[in-house]
Amino acid sequence: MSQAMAGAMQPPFPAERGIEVYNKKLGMWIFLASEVMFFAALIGSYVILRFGATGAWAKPGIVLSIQITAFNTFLLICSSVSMVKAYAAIQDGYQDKMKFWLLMTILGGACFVGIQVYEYIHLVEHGFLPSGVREGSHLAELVENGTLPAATMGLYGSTFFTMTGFHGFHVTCGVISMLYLYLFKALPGKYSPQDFGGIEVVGLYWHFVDLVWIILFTIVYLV
Amino acid sequence: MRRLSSVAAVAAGLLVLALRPAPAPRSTFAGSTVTGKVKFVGKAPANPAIDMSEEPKCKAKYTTTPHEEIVSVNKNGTLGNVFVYVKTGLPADAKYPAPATPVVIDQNGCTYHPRTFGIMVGQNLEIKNSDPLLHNIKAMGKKNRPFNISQPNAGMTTIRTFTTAEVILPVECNVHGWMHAFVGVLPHPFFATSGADGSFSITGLPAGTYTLEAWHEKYGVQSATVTVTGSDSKTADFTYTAK
Amino acid sequence: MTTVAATAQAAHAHHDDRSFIQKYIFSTDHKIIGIQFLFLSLFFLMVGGLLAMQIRWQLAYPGKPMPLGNLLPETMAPGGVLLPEYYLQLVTMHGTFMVFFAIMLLLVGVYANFLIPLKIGAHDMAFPRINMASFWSAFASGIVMLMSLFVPEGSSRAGWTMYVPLSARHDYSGAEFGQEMWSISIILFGLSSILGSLNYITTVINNRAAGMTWFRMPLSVWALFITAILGLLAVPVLAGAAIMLLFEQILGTHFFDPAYGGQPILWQHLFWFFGHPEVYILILPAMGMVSELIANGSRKPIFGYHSMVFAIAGIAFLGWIVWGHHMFVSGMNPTLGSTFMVSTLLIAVPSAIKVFNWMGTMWRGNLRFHVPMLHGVAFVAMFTIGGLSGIFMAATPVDMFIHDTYFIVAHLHYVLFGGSLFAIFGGIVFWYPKMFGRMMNETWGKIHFWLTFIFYNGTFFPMHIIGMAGHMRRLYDPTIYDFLKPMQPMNEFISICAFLLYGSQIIFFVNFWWSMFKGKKASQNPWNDNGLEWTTPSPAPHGNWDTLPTVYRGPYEFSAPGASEDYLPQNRKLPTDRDPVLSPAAGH
Amino acid sequence: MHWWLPPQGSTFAPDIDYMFTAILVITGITFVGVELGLLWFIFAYRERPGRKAFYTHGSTKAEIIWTAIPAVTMVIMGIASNGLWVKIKGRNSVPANAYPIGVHAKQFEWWFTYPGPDGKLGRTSPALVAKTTNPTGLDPDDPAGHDDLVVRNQMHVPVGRPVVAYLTAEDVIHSFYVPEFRVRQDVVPGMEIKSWFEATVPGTYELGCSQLCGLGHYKMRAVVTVHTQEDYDAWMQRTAKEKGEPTS
Repeated sequence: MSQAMAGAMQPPFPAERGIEVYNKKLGMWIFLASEVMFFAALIGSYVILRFGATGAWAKPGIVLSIQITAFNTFLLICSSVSMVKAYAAIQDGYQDKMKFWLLMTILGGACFVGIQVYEYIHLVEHGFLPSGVREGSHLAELVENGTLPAATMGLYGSTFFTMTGFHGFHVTCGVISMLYLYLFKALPGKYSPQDFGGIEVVGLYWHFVDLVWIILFTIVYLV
Repeated sequence: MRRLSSVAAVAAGLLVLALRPAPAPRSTFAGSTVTGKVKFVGKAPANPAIDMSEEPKCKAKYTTTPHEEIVSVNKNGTLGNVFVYVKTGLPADAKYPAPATPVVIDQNGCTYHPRTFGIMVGQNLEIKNSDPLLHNIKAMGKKNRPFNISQPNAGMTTIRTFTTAEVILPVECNVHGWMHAFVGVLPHPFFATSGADGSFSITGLPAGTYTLEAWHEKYGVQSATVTVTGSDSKTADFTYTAK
Repeated sequence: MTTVAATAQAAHAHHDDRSFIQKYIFSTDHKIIGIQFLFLSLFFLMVGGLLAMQIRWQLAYPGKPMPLGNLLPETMAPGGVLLPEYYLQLVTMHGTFMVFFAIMLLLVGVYANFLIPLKIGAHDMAFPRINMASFWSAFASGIVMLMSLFVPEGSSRAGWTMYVPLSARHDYSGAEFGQEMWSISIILFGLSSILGSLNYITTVINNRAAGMTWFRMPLSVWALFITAILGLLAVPVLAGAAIMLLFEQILGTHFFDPAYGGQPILWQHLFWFFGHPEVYILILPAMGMVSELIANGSRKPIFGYHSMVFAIAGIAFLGWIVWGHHMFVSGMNPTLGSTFMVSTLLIAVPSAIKVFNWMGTMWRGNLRFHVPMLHGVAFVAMFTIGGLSGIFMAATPVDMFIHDTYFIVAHLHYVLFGGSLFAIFGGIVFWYPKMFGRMMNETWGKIHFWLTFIFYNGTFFPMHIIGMAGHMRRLYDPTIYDFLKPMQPMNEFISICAFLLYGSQIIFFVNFWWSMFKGKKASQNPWNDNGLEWTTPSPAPHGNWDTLPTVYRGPYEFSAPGASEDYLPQNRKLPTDRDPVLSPAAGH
Repeated sequence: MHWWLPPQGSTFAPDIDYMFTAILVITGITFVGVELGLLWFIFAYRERPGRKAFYTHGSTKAEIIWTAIPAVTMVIMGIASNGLWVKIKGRNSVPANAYPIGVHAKQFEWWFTYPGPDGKLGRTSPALVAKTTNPTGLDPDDPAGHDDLVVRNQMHVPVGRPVVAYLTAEDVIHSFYVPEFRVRQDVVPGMEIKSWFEATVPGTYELGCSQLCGLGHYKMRAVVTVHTQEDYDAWMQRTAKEKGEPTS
């Protein structure tokens, strides 16, 4: 899309009156309300399926590696903190500090996605699939000897990959938007203590994604 | 996943075939004939009776209670509806054109005619409905794309073809749970089904050693090996025993 | 479209240096996006109707070759005889097109886009580019859905409610690509709907003109605002469910597969948790629009404006706790059935308030029967039938008998066609001058209205009767059942009315296109209405106003004592009016 | 042509019809009132030269009236319906002496299992389902099932005795619907749902699937025959003999 066109797409008129929250931030809050419903549908289904299932659920720590994901959770929480740092920095007018913390956030998010991809590859190798356990795999042996419950492994795979996969997708979207902000807004110095809407709005999104992960980590990995 | 693994299996199969030594050019002569009988030993089990009382238009086509012909033992002690085909031994690079005449499967009196049959890859399968009521035709191919179509009126015909060799591809009607047919889809014309006298005959075989396989829906598979010169006639019999 | 918009641009001298593509294709102007949605949704309305005609042919003359049926491919109708699998595709796609791509886009896509900024006095939506993205994802979604009819095995055939396991397993349904495309299309549609909703909500909250307080907002804006909230919160649930369905289809997950502990009823809960708010998404904007049409036609303020607002909010709130009434006989815990019955019956209360308030608005009015008013009154009359027939189904024991029969088909068409679609037709005629700068032909509009009204009732009222006789839905050939054979003359009557009903829409179609080029030039305020959209030229220019209007009163001050005319625009300053005190500008 | 509800064939048909009629009267009065009101307004307040609309923003009193009346009516209707609902579908509504019949739905057939002389249905399991030979998946290890009769598309019930249908589905969701009995219950795979009724008039009726279940949905029809107890026993004897099952 050409520069001229992008310019033409900006609302060409001064904004109007309303409540004390500017449009983009209000829009993000509203969008997050929608996201809450989306994750509520996925997590709600998980809860219904897990507790409505006849038969036990796989004990935590057998299929999934808690250590590595705990580290990943720590990483994501850190990136939330660094986002706050970036926000505070630009609020006080420190451009360089803002750029640094924003970059840290991007790195944290990217590492999270990377580790998740690594985790997925590892799981698939061990025979854990969205459709359950692959025949003849390591996990199939565990099902065979009773370490893992045969009846619910299909649901376990379905819910695990759907929930964590969509969360990973959200993190990826967040990383891409932050990268956009970093390259096209932060580096050219377009933010100032008067105008840092992008940081604040994407920050909101980032904290939301982080919050969702804490819930997911608890109910999928720990319980 | 399942689709993927079947693709992998087919690919592996093709690779194996490709690595074989190239056979001698095939003669264009009539070729050898393999005939045989499928014998049946033991007491024939009773076939389940079909309760067609809720399908009066089909029931009217029968004078006695119809049975599902799972095991059709002939009077001469042979077994019908056994699908016999050349499993291995044909040259890997040989191409056999599909005949222009279609194979017809007729739905008449709420049963499939024929019940077990072979068809070539690419050959037309003409599905005919002779009953004035709904039949659906569900072909549950694993290597072929499955289809599930329906024919609500008498006289309807539908043409379908299969793209990949598959023995056996089951066909069923879900409106009438007793209706089953079994299709052997092959890339070559060397197959036959044992008939009312239990015999079969495979013609036009080029010289070579072949593994024949016989398939029956209840009693499973048996194999036999024959070597032909390309112009002779050989016999290969199979014997199934009641279980 | 291009010529129309060209006329639109010629009509005023607003400075505009956007290129053609920016102006009319990848436009960020809410009015152009609204008109794009209009064309898209009218197209789907036409297609959906065409599918319905084929359904009606089969039901009236089961197994007989359909006229022009030979044009259809062998896999759909060999020799013109519709096949059961094609019939089920028709049923599924008719529902899907009409609910998602016709009515929902017409109400939420067209009217929310076109009206919200014009009615609240804003230059444009809060996020014009997101608005554009919303249209194009709806467009993509519609194309995917339409294309699914032409892939091998045809489109989805599990009914628009897509009950699992039928929809999840292609060995059960007989369609693979079509089912997957349905899921993909609905996910895209969900994205479009969420983007649209967040835009409408932000715009209404933040971009109102000075003096446009909450309770000076027109009821159509109220309805669209509350609808947007419903859409924002309900559609992501559908998107989540559609994602699960898609994974079930392509990845082999087991959410709904009982063999692995999955629950088929879970889909129904998710679908109807979305689906019932969706029902109100499909009617609330129509109610809002009808309020405008009736107040205008009656030349009287809306009777009980505040209770109208609270009724909309009440319906929207109750809409969240009634989804189970679609599932009384689904095998759900019967105790839940009792709860859902009570909440469902309570919806009758706000609905009744609305009907009586519309009647109150007409009471002692000065009724002007222009085409929009005719449609408005027809809405009230027909919605009453649709609402009342809903009570039968709310009562659980009665629902047990008439569930999944033609009674429910009659009910939902009385609400969606008799309700929403009449409002939509009225709305199109009413706001047509603001969209295209010309009036639609009045005489042909009236002829279209009366023919539609008569054949519509001829089509859908008898469905109550065959429903009472136990005629099930989605039957390819009802004559299989002895108890339905006597109903066949009625089925034939319904079908003939349906064909005439569809034929009558040609009048609207011709009128719509003819008026666009040859219609009477519209003045700025052809209906003598009070809303802010009538204070800008017809068609409204890019940016709507150079200087935004200031609002001094509510939108329904018709026949006010002291006013020179029988209407009093919201922005007209009378000597007694004081300027609104503005807080410091907040939004940016 | 048939202009009213189907004939009543079960004990709760009269109750449901009464409920239906009551709602029809209430909604009918509302309907006639609203539509006549509209017509009257359309005529009486049509635009005429010199006429001016009456300027009013509403009347709280009137609005309270037309809020309260529907609210009260709806609450009463809810209470009345709920009693009947609990009687038909409530958790513990199945009478203790109900005669069990297994109803197994599959694309696109109904299979009915009759308990035989012991009055007990055998255990079934989806894993044991075999087309033609064991369509309902009866467990051969359960002695209660040895005398069970499995019949396709024919439901036979005795008159004047509560019958409880144990509904199971093999593949997709179906729905058990006999219009004359006013009974409908979805049949969901993975669940066993109990639904009871008591037929009151001997005769033959039709059972249809009323939940879209695939290509042959419309053809998924069974015949319900309501017998007197003697006829029923005779039918049972006859069928058992045909099927080669032990009889009492």
